[in-house]
Amino acid sequence: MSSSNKPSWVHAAVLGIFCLGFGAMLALTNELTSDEIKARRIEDKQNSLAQVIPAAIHDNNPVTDVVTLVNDEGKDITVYRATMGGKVSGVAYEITGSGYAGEIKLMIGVAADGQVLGVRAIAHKETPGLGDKINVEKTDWITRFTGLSLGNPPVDKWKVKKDGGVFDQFSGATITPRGVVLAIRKGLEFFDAHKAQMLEIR
Amino acid sequence: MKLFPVRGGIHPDYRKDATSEKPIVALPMPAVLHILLQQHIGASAEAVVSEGQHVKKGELLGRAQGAVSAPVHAPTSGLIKAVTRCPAPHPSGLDQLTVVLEPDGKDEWGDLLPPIKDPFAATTDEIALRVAACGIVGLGGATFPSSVKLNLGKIHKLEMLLLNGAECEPYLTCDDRVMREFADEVVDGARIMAHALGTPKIVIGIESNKPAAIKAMTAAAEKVTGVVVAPVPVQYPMGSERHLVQAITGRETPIRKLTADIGVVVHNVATARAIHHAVRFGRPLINRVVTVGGGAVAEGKNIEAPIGADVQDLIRFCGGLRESAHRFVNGGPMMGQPLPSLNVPVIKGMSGILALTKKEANEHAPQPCIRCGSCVTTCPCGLVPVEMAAFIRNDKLDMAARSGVQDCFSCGSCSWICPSHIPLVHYFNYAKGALAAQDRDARKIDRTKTLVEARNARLEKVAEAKRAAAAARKAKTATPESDKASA
Amino acid sequence: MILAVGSLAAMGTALGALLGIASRYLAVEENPIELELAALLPGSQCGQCGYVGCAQAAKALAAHEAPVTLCPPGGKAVAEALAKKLGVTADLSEHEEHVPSIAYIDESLCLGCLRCAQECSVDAIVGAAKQMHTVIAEACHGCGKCEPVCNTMAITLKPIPKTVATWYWPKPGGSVH
Amino acid sequence: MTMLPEKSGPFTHAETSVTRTMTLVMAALVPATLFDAWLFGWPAIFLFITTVGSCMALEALCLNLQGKPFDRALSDGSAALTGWLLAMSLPPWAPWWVAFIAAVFAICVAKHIFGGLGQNVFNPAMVGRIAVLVSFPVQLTAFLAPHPLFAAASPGFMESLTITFGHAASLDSVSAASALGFIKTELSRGVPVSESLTKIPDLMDMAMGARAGSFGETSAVLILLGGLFLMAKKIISWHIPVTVMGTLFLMGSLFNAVDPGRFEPGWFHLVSGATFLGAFFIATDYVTSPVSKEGQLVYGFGIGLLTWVIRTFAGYPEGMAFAVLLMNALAPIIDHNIRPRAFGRTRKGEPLAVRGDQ
Amino acid sequence: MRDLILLIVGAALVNNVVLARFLGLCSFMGVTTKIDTAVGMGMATTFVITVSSMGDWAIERFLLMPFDLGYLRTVTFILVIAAAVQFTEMVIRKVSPALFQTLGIYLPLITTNCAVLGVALLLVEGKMNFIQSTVFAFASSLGYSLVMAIFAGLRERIALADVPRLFAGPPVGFVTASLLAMAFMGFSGMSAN
Amino acid sequence: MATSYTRIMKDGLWDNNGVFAMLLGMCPTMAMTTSATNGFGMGLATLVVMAASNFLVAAFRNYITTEVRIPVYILIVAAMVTLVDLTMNAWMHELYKVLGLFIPLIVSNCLPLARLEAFAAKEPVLPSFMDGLFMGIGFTLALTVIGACREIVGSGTLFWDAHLLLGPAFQFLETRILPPDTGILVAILPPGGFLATGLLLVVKRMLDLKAGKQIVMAGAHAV
Ligand SMILES: Cc1cc2nc3c(=O)[nH]c(=O)nc-3n(C[C@H](O)[C@H](O)[C@H](O)COP(=O)(O)O)c2cc1C
Ligand SMILES: Cc1cc2nc3c(=O)[nH]c(=O)nc-3n(C[C@H](O)[C@H](O)[C@H](O)COP(=O)(O)O)c2cc1C
Ligand SMILES: Cc1cc2nc3c(=O)[nH]c(=O)nc-3n(C[C@H](O)[C@H](O)[C@H](O)COP(=O)(O)O)c2cc1C
Ligand SMILES: Cc1cc2nc3c(=O)[nH]c(=O)nc-3n(C[C@H](O)[C@H](O)[C@H](O)CO)c2cc1C
Ligand code: SF4
Ligand code: SF4
Ligand code: SF4
Ligand code: SF4
Ligand code: FES
Repeated sequence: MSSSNKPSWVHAAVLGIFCLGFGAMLALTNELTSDEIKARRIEDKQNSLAQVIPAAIHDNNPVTDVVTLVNDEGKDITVYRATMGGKVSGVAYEITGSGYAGEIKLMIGVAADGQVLGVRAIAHKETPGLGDKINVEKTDWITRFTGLSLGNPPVDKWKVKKDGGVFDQFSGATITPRGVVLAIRKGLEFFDAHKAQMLEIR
Repeated sequence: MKLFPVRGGIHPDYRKDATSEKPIVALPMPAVLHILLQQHIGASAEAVVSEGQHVKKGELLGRAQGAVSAPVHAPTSGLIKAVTRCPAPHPSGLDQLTVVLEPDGKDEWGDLLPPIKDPFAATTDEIALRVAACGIVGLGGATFPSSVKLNLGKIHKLEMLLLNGAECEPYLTCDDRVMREFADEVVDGARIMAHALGTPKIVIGIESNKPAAIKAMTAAAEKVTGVVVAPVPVQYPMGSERHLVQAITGRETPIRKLTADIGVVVHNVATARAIHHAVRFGRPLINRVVTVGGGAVAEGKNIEAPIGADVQDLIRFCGGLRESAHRFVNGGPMMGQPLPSLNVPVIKGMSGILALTKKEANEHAPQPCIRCGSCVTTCPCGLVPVEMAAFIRNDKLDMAARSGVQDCFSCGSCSWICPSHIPLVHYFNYAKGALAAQDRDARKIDRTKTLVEARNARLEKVAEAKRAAAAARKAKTATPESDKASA
Repeated sequence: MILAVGSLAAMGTALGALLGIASRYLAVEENPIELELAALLPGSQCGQCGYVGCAQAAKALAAHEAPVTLCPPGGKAVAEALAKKLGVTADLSEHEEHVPSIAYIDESLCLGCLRCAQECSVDAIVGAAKQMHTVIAEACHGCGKCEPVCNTMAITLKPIPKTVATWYWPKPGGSVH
Repeated sequence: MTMLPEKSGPFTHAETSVTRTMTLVMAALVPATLFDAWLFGWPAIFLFITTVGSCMALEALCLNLQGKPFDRALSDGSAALTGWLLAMSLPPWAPWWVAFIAAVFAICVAKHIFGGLGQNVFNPAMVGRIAVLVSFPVQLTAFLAPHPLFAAASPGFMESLTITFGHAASLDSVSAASALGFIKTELSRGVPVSESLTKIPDLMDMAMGARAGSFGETSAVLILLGGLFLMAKKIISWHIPVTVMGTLFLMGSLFNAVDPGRFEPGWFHLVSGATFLGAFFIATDYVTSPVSKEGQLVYGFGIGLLTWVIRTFAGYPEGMAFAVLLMNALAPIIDHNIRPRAFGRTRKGEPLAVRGDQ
Repeated sequence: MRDLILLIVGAALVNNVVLARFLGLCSFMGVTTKIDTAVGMGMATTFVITVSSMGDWAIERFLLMPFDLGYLRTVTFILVIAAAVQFTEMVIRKVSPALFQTLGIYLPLITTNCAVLGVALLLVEGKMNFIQSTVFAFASSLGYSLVMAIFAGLRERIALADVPRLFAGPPVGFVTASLLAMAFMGFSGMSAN
Repeated sequence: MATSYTRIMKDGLWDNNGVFAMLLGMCPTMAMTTSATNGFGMGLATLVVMAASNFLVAAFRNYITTEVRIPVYILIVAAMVTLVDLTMNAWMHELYKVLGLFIPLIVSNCLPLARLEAFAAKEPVLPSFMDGLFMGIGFTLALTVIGACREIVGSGTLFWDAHLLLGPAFQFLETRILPPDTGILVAILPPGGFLATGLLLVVKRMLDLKAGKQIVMAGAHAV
């Protein structure tokens, strides 16, 4: 290792040059990869949307057909739209519920008639073995919402059984399902409230 | 009298009844006496007698050396058999320089110092010199030369002389008996001390479990002015001077300071009586009252024994042992030291000889500390024994010092209460000794360093001188050359 | 791209300059630990530690190359002081073996050659030429340097005897505590 | 005759011992334990036996592995007491394996890894309880309404064996939420506290013990009795129990006064959950609490406050065990900083000023 | 105000940097044998985290975001942190040479203390404003200091205990940390409310 | 100095193992070992970065002045991490989706930096590279073992989801050891990470003792 006792500018130069070199290297790599990465990101989105919007009901790429709405809490919601022959056949957007250990992010797909096309958990911190049963890889619980709508079951039955509703909770873990059910119900209400904007053809 | 609360402490089983009603009896003169030359705190006395010499009762055997020291005197007349090293009543069992005296049976007094006619007209120095000459040391256990304490009035503004009649140790009743039987002598001694100290007020603190002593002392006190008897609560270690002062005055002695710094001087009641004897009659301290007790002793007694008598003799005088003793203790069971053997002599500071049965000692193998905190609640010094012991056990003496072991005065309350039977005081005694040894070592190293420096300086000077000499020589040899050159 | 590389390089240069200046500015503060350690050692240069003298011993200590128990004359006290200074926990068990001792001169053997007195770094040996020498017990720190130089083997190192004044309770042993 | 002494004084000792201490604490637990055994029936009794048995067996095993004599495990009584308190903090009908795993955490992990009796820094019973609580939330929140022994609805001996040791049928049919759990669940559904309070047993029932809860925690009155007995015997002092319960009560009352819909009242905090058992028997554990009285006040205050915070704001309905563990963790720092004032010194450790009239 | 309090409690206790987020563990295990050292380390780290998070926030806000340079985030943040550490080193050396002697070898380690970079990355993730991010960084590092001190206190106690030889040192340290993490789980769910 | 590759290997894999001997890189060790698969993935990503950065530092070591060495080392690690991140994101996207989460965390893992300081700064290029490689392998093994223990006890499975990381060919690794829903949950929660590491340290000590080695009492941080 070089000894010290060198003038300050040497240190500055050494670090500067290293930054320059590695900065250039990174910038270059970024240049090379950024398009790839963008493409991958879109693919990912497509894949996750595909889980809540069946391929059969659209002929467009929902990732590129978006409208941005504002929900009750003033947050921007990006709504991906599936169209079939120019008509909006379904929409998908992110909803959040509050679980045992924080927010649960879900993606919900809703058909134009208000029926749930599918729900998937995207991100959550629920306890493995308890709350993570909302993951489709663990149990099929989350798929049971497909086909339901705000009137089916009636709004006051959109609860877990423990609270007098129709949805099973997990044994020993009620908070997570309660949060998810509530989130989905709110998501459907959001759809109801913004139906016009979502389905409007531009 | 208004009393003040004292922190912590314990209420052990006192077991004083066995001896408290036994009047003081004198020990028949034993066949031989072993008088240690150091029976006090400070420098050892220096023997002034030699083998084969005959001495009279009260004659000087060892002269005090230095400011803090005390002389020793012959308890009876007889022949000096030897001045040699003999086992001391010390837990180490190590030898100490001892005068061996064979009584001639005549018990003949030698020339005593003249009585001080009117002690209340004498100066402090006169009284202190007399007390020093008579070899009086604190009989409350600390054996600090009393004369030194009598001079405290010169440098401190004193308000009170406090006589310590607490006798808070279980078993011991010697002070109790002295107060009951010699109340007037005690009060007189106290008044002499107070005069020497220049304090207006004398308070005699007695634990309230000694009603007879309180009564006797009150009666004696009423005969004179300025002496008050204060019954204090029964709470070990009320006899500790700092705590007694706190109970009576409400003042707390700062650490590493004397009670004199807050205006109080404390003396034991038996010390007062010894001073009475020294001043009024010129008698040196040659005997003391010892409580011989404990469940293993056939019949407990309060014995006035000559200094130097064998412990074995005292026990024999009490009818020997009734059952085999588990522990022999010099002093009380709380603060006393174990005796290394029974063939050790009585010394000035020996207030009791206890032969304790296994049941009385109630010893158990130590278990791990369960952090019950009893020791913390109990410690009258506000220390945290559990923490100090843990540090010491793990050889972290410096941490133990920071945690305050050196403030501990080994009262034993913490060990007594510990449900895990951890020998806390033993740990602290070890640590205090080890820290003191470290301190000695450190000082030695410092001294070594100065000595090395001094030597180096000396060598340097010598070398310098040599160089100078060489240079001078060179100059000398060189000059002629230059002279030549110039010539 | 230029911006990325440029800003990164600029940051690097700035930081490098800062560090360079800092090192310059802080370089003056030399670590005085060696001197402090040397100050803790007895300074008798006796060499029992295996180094040429206390200064070398201090250097080795500072470099963590020697154990804090290196100095026998210093004993436990020095070892502990060193351990504290260096912020290490000392294993003092080895020190139990070293019993503090002092030198004794056997009067019958001493020729008064003065060799030992010259060797002693604390001037603990006194005596004039051709006369019996004695050791001042208070000054001797038991380094043993005098022992080998004596031709008549008059000098022995003896453990300092225990007295009632220096005795203290041993550490409680026993099962659990 | 010489007899070199190996031990310094004192040479007398109080009638105290570890075994005596532990035995007295167990004696103090007897009334509440008997009552709860009656209240919850055979399964609770089996659970108790399993827990205490596992703890003692594991203690013996751990000592044996370290080559220490293991008869101590039975004689000092600490393992039995840990097992006892652990059993009292579990739901009465918990299966045997819950008890066993809790005992492993209590005795092996929390106690013996640290060196055994007196060396542990966390309360073993509470470590055991929390370990199974976070591992088996289902079993640990399955409480039941009292099923007194020999009552018609309560399971018989054989049936009880299958509840504890066999594959129990779901407890759903008999399970009942504890009061704390009930209120928390209701609150998360938006039902105000003041309303759900009307649906729990009344104050008297809660205090006497006729409520759902852990095996040993329900009868506040009997636990109080045991606690007073310990105080009378000077095994524990008032400092920890009073500060724990006082703080809990004060926080409860204060916030309840501000918003009765959101916060439970102080009295409710006292009689629900593990307040009494925790305050008298668990927070007072010698080993894991500060040694000085001054420190114990801070410690008790901390437990009360944390229990209230966790009960009120956190995910778990009851916070006593967590609060105890959290304050256990702080105990060394409390001991480090809060100590008695040494005689003759100021709080900071400096010598007092001379002539200071104090 | 309420939000800020929630933010503080959440960052310091509920999602404690060390026990819940698993950041800064090496110093947590390494520098906690003495309370004083642990507190010193905690303070130094608090200082570094707070200062560097301000710098990081500015860089994120004014450089990375506007120019879409997200890929340089790690590199630039690390440079800011290195500078902050160096600065702290200078400060400690000046203010307390004793502290410097004990912390000396750990100071460079703060640079690699994941808590520092971790908190900075969490700030970005949480899209906080300047006040929020500074408060969050400070609270997180307070949480770090708190558990450092607590853990050091526990270890000082354990150092005096009869830990079985096989467990002495780091293993019992890990077990203690485990039980401490268990105790901190009591706070879980607190931010959700 | 003659370089002993055997020594480097032994150090990295066992004697001076990053996790079990030096107690470094603890954060990913705790956070990423909820399953054997996760531990393995994190280990792999770290391995690549360590080998590359050790190589680079050794190559440039003569140009780096003492004063700025830490920032330069960190810069190099950070650059390597970003490079790996970008590259994998673009061209190994499936793998990236699994590992992506871990990658930025490598920067602040103190193990790579410690090796740069302790080894690469002093040794030539090839030994440095090998050191990084074996330290990385040792790290990977440690994380995999811890992950396996926690996974078995906590979830009752082993190498679950391995196919996501390694491809469908490795599905055979996925084993279920206990029936579903019977794990001791605490093992995969934060306390379990500490506990498992502590207990495995003891296991290593027992093995070391058996092999006649001394117990090393302290990690790299102990003075
Ligand atoms: C460690 C732990 C993790 C938990 N995780 C969750 C979870 O992820 N989701 C959940 O709904 N409940 C979880 N719970 C359980 C809740 O505490 C609560 O008991 C439960 O949701 C109430 O449900 P119940 O009414 O069915 O008992 C967890 C409990 C513990 C102890
Ligand atoms: C714990 C403890 C208990 C003591 N108990 C007594 C006692 O009961 N009686 C007594 O005279 N001195 C007792 N002392 C000694 C006193 O503190 C003090 O030294 C003595 O009273 C001074 O008087 P003296 O110099 O005349 O002996 C005790 C000391 C300590 C530390
Ligand atoms: C001493 C003791 C401490 C306890 N600590 C807790 C605790 O910290 N958390 C908890 O959920 N339950 C704890 N419990 C159990 C509760 O008191 C109560 O039984 C339970 O919380 C109620 O169940 P729930 O979770 O359905 O409300 C403890 C029990 C005892 C005896
Ligand atoms: C008053 C008292 C309370 C106790 N509380 C507990 C307790 O809560 N948990 C426990 O495991 N042991 C308890 N013990 C027993 C004992 O202290 C425990 O086994 C030790 O913590 C083990 O080292 C208690 C003991 C006493 C005397
Ligand atoms: S009294 Fe004994 S068991 Fe109790 S804390 Fe003190 S040393 Fe420990
Ligand atoms: S022996 Fe020392 S520590 Fe113990 S109670 Fe007495 S003064 Fe306190
Ligand atoms: S042994 Fe001690 S005194 Fe002798 S030279 Fe070495 S350091 Fe100096
Ligand atoms: S041992 Fe000899 S040389 Fe050393 S100090 Fe003593 S007398 Fe001097
Ligand atoms: S990996 Fe070392 S501090 Fe996080």
